[in-house]
Amino acid sequence: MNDVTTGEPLIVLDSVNKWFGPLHVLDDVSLSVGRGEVVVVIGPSGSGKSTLCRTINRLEPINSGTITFDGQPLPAEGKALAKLRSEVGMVFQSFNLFAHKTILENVTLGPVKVRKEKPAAVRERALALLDRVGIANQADKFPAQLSGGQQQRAAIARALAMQPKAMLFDEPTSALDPEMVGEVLEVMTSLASEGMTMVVVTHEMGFARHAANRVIFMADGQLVEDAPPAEFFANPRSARAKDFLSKILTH
Amino acid sequence: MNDVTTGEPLIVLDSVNKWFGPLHVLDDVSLSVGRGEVVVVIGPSGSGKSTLCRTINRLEPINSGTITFDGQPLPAEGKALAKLRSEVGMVFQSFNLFAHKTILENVTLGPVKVRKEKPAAVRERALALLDRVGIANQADKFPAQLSGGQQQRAAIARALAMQPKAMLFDEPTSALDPEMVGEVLEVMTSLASEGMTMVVVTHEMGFARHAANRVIFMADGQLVEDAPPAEFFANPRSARAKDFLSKILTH
Amino acid sequence: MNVLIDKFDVFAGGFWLTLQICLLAAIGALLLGAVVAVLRISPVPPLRAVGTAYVNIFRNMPLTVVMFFAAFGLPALGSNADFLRLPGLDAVFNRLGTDLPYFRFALIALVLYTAAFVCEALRSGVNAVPPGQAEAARSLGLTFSQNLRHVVLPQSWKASVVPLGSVIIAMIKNSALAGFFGVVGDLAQTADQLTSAEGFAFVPVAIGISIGYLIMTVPLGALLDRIEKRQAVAR
Amino acid sequence: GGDDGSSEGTGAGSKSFAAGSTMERLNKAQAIKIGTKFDQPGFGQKGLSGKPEGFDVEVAKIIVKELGIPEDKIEWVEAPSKVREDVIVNGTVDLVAATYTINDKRKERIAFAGPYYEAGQNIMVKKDDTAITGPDSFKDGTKKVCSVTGSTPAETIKQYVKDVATQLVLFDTYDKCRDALKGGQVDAVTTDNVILLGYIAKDEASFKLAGDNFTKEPYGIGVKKEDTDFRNFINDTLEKAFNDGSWKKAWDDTAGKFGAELGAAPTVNRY
Amino acid sequence: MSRQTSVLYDVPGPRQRRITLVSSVAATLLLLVGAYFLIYRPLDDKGQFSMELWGPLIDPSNENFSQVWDRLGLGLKNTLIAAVLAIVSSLVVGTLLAVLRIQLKSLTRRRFVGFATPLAYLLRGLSVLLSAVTRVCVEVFRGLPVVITIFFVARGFPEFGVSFDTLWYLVIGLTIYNSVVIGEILRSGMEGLPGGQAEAAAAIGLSPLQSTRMILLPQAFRIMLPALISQLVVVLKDTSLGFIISYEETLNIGKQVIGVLENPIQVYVVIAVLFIAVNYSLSKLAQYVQHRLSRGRKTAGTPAQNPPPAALMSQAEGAGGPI
Ligand SMILES: Nc1ncnc2c1ncn2[C@@H]1O[C@H](COP(=O)(O)OP(=O)(O)OP(=O)(O)O)[C@@H](O)[C@H]1O
Ligand SMILES: Nc1ncnc2c1ncn2[C@@H]1O[C@H](COP(=O)(O)OP(=O)(O)OP(=O)(O)O)[C@@H](O)[C@H]1O
Ligand SMILES: N[C@@H](CCC(=O)O)C(=O)O
Ligand SMILES: [Mg+2]
Ligand SMILES: [Mg+2]
Repeated sequence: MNDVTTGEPLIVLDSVNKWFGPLHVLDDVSLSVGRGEVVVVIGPSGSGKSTLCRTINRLEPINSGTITFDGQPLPAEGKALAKLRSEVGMVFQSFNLFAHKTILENVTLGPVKVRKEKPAAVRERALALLDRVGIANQADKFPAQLSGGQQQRAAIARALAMQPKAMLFDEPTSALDPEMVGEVLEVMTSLASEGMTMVVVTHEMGFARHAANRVIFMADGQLVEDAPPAEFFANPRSARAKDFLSKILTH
Repeated sequence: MNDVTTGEPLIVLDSVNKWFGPLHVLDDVSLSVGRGEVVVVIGPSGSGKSTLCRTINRLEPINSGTITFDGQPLPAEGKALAKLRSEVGMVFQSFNLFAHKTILENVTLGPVKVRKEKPAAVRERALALLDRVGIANQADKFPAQLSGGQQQRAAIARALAMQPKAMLFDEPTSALDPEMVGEVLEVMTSLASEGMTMVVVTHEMGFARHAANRVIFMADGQLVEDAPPAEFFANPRSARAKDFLSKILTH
Repeated sequence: MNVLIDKFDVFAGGFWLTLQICLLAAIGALLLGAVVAVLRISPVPPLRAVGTAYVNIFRNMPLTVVMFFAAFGLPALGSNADFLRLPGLDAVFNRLGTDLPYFRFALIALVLYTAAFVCEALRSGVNAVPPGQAEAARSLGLTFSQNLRHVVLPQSWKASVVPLGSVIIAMIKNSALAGFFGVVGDLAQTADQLTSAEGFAFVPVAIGISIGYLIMTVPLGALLDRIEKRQAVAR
Repeated sequence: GGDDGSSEGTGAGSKSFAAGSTMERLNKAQAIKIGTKFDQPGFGQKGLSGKPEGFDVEVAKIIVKELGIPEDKIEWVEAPSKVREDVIVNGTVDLVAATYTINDKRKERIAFAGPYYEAGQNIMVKKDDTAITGPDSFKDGTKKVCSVTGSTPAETIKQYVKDVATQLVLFDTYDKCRDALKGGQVDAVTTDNVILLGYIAKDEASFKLAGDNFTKEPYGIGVKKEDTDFRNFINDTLEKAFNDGSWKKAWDDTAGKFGAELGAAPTVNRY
Repeated sequence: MSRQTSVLYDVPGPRQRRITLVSSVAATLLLLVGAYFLIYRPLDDKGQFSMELWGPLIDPSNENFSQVWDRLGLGLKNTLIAAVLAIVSSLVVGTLLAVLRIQLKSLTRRRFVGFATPLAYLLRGLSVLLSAVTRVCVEVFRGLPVVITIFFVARGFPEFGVSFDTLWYLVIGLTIYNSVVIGEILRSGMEGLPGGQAEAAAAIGLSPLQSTRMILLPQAFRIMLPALISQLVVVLKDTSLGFIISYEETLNIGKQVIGVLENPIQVYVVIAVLFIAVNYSLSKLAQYVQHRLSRGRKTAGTPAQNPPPAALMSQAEGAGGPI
């Protein structure tokens, strides 16, 4: 568990509401994530975890409430929004590597095209990042040629290449064969210990226990519990959290 | 763990070989499964687990070797093959419920059309089975309206409706959300304890530990280990099994 | 713009004739296409070969060539396509006020050509049924024909509707060629007649004819879009 | 054909024409586009050589030679009956020589030089047909007749048939009509006698004419309506050809072989 | 094929193989007898197999052979020229159209915050209008028969004082129709890509246009390559409509040859064979490309294996499409 730097929080959600048609997916959610904090979001399927995660870089617009990132309200569109997104790294369940580009191109695309950095310098950094996530030797392959675990690590490197202020993870390991879950969690744990601000939706309770500062439990669009992991796992307050934990931890 | 009835084994594979083109997917596999025995098959992706499972009701024909079921070699075709299959229940990773039929119709189709049983009697039994797997109240819905866990339980009921002598499960829980894994494993565990002969491909080590009589570890089409679960998990003999277990059990 | 009003009956007549051609050709193509599809998935290799050859021949040949064969090849062989003068059909041909064979020739060409695409649409429906469905049926012990009847066909039919619809839309558009092969009075020939022979202004005629075709194709296309969207959601 | 094509008298500036005239423009450009039929034996048919052959083609060549343009610089454009006015008006071609009957309706859009030949509408039937003897045979409403969209015979025959919808079949070219007659889809083809004679000559075993000509179809050269200079030039050229024998030679080499009469040279109609 | 069969049928056992063999022999006999009585005999009775009719087409020593094939060669050349021009221009216009429609879709959702209010309204109105106009154009040109489009182009352009060679009328007519179809193929290709691709692009800060250009379009091209090749088949077939405006493509020249040699059946057979040979090879190429894509070397496995339904449909429409 890493130390949380104090000061004003990096991400603040205030009374956020979101509907998909008649479905109330985020129901008055308020949450603040400090700099360097690692927050794990858990909850049953359909409870709104992904949606919560995606509102933070405005991949999903919200219906009411406010979200501020680094002191600024989220811009609605255009250049400002693109800039915000470039400061928030996102890792998806299904990796979403650009299928027609090599791993290295995937990692360098953002810095070169969005930040207009020099290709040569970016290349250096990208290779260093790929090395860090353990797939430097795969740099010139295409995503389809890699295993799931390797792809997900490449996706993390792609996000890191933008030198983001925070990282969002939406079930990063649940599309992986079980043998590959470990390697991805390892990279995430090391990121956490280096002080990256992270919001992680996951079912990996081991990761939540060891790497998170806080665990958030969601159900039916509501933020039901928010507690340090030790407390949460030892003694969930709500019946729903108890029920969910019993289902997920028994087998 | 249930008692294994003695006597001649129900399923016997003898030096089975299978190629997909140049790929040797089953490499001289011999295996016998006694009546009432529960055998769990594990192994890395692509090792041939599904193929093994599917050869037993001849969804995949084999290139050499013999397979006998209940003392008879597997018939090659026609009515005899259909009859054999009706005696071996199969549960797929992706449920494969008939999308255009209700849950109840899914369960009654086999007995009525294959066994020519009376619809009314079959309906009774089907409802009882659905009750047993805990989804009696979903009988008139279509598969798409059910959660994954419910669909898989319906698929188990469909297979049981044929009153099979053995059941094959090919990763029955790996397409499920984590909260739903438990409910399916529960049904399988109760089946096992009632003395059903089962071959189960799964990554759920908990199930293997508690419900299996034997664990079989496959790699590259070969049957590498075959041991009681306690022994296998405590002390895997081969390096590959050790490696696989270390990856899958750490996180 | 006066043409549109003065010659409204001509446009309407053209529309009506085109519609009749399309209806008859659609029925014929669906029937023949189904037969070819059965051949194509039959387990007997020579029948499958015939089905495959049929599809490859007619799919890769311009409809124009098929039309030439029908309208100028058949007569060269001494046929007036009189075999199409079936009791019910004959009434339709005569009601159109013409017993010239070109209507029948155009029909034959459209049916032969479209059937190849109908076959492929039906087959794509069968292919769209997830293999797991047929496997599940077989592992319950259903025989081939039970599998087909209770599991595969009911689902493939749904998957075929949209591609079949596209084929029919294409056929409606293809029917325009009939007007250049002796069928007098359909929309396409009306366009030619009014502009070339009777010298009416081009733009209003073009608008009138376009509306005639769009009335048939656009709503059908919109309907298909809706069905497709609904199916995509249901999945 | 005209084997004396590119001999003396051709080449840019080999002849002098009034400045600004069509003749001068064409001569300068050393290129000309001519609309003709590609499917009418004896008048304009594109054969295996890829070059059209026939009386219209030869007459056009005489005019082109007079313009000082070599024969191989001619671009032949297919001009089916219905598009002839259009291609002239639009400037797709410089002139049309395509069994083109001079009449007043057409003169509203274009102008005609000539005539250079006078044909007459007739009817072609199967060799063994005795029922059709002339246009009046269509009056009882049973016989079907084929012609071409945008031609004068198609209009004329409408006065003789009982029901246009069931009796008259229109194609874009006459060869389709001929095929339809041969196949028995229609009972007759009607158009100018000389066109029909061309088909009959190629297949005497199958076809014959039924009766006599029942109209007069004077053939002209179509040019732009306002281009009086060019029209006069063509009229001069035609008259010269009538006199120097090249007109007769053109006929004898082509349609003359099919048994039609050339007759005396017509008088060109200057208006 | 083998995969498809395996879905419906079990791998046959010995008895099934015997049954198949017997019925194959029976079917073959039946087919041969049928072909003899229904096809060969009637044709032979009409003398359709005589060398007089076939010679100019298949006998190199025939006096007309070389001339006939010179002509047909020219026709083929013209067919190919028209097809290539039409496909290239359709690709260009179609790509622009697809990008335009995708961009307009995201533009119409923008509220133009940060612009002066009247300007913001103007921009929104403009993008809505533009997207409606493109939509209508697409529906109209997709809903009209190509024959009619070609006919209208050849008649309409000169009416307004614009006149070209017939080749260009044909090319323009074909382009109008096919660019719309190709545009829709590419658009549905882009929309059918896993949503994650566009989201990942947005998440690293690419603008919608950058995302379309660098991420979506290249992948849509690759995934839709088979559909695009099928569209090439459609275009090739459609060039035969050139005959209605007197363009000298293969079929039209065939007609001229028939005018001299009077052997329609034979000439049409030869032309049909030519078209089938070329188009069949193209279809095979499309299948091969499809196969390679679905084995997923350089492309996202998922979309290539399961082309989006919309893509399949436009493929069906394309191939079944106007002639
Ligand atoms: N684009 C959308 N349109 C309509 N409904 C949606 C959309 N995305 C999500 N939903 C619905 O919103 C609810 C919350 O979805 P969300 O994906 O956030 O859940 P989740 O907690 O991430 O679930 P899971 O664990 O299955 O990923 C679900 O009921 C889902 O069906
Ligand atoms: N129909 C097929 N045609 C060709 N190759 C196949 C086919 N089915 C399976 N294979 C190949 O055979 C090998 C074994 O496949 P199988 O599905 O039995 O593995 P598995 O152990 O079940 O893997 P997983 O855990 O991923 O399900 C794999 O390499 C696979 O790619
Ligand atoms: N001479 C008639 C008929 C010949 C033709 O159609 O070319 C005409 O000019 O209309
Ligand atoms: Mg989610
Ligand atoms: Mg498997």
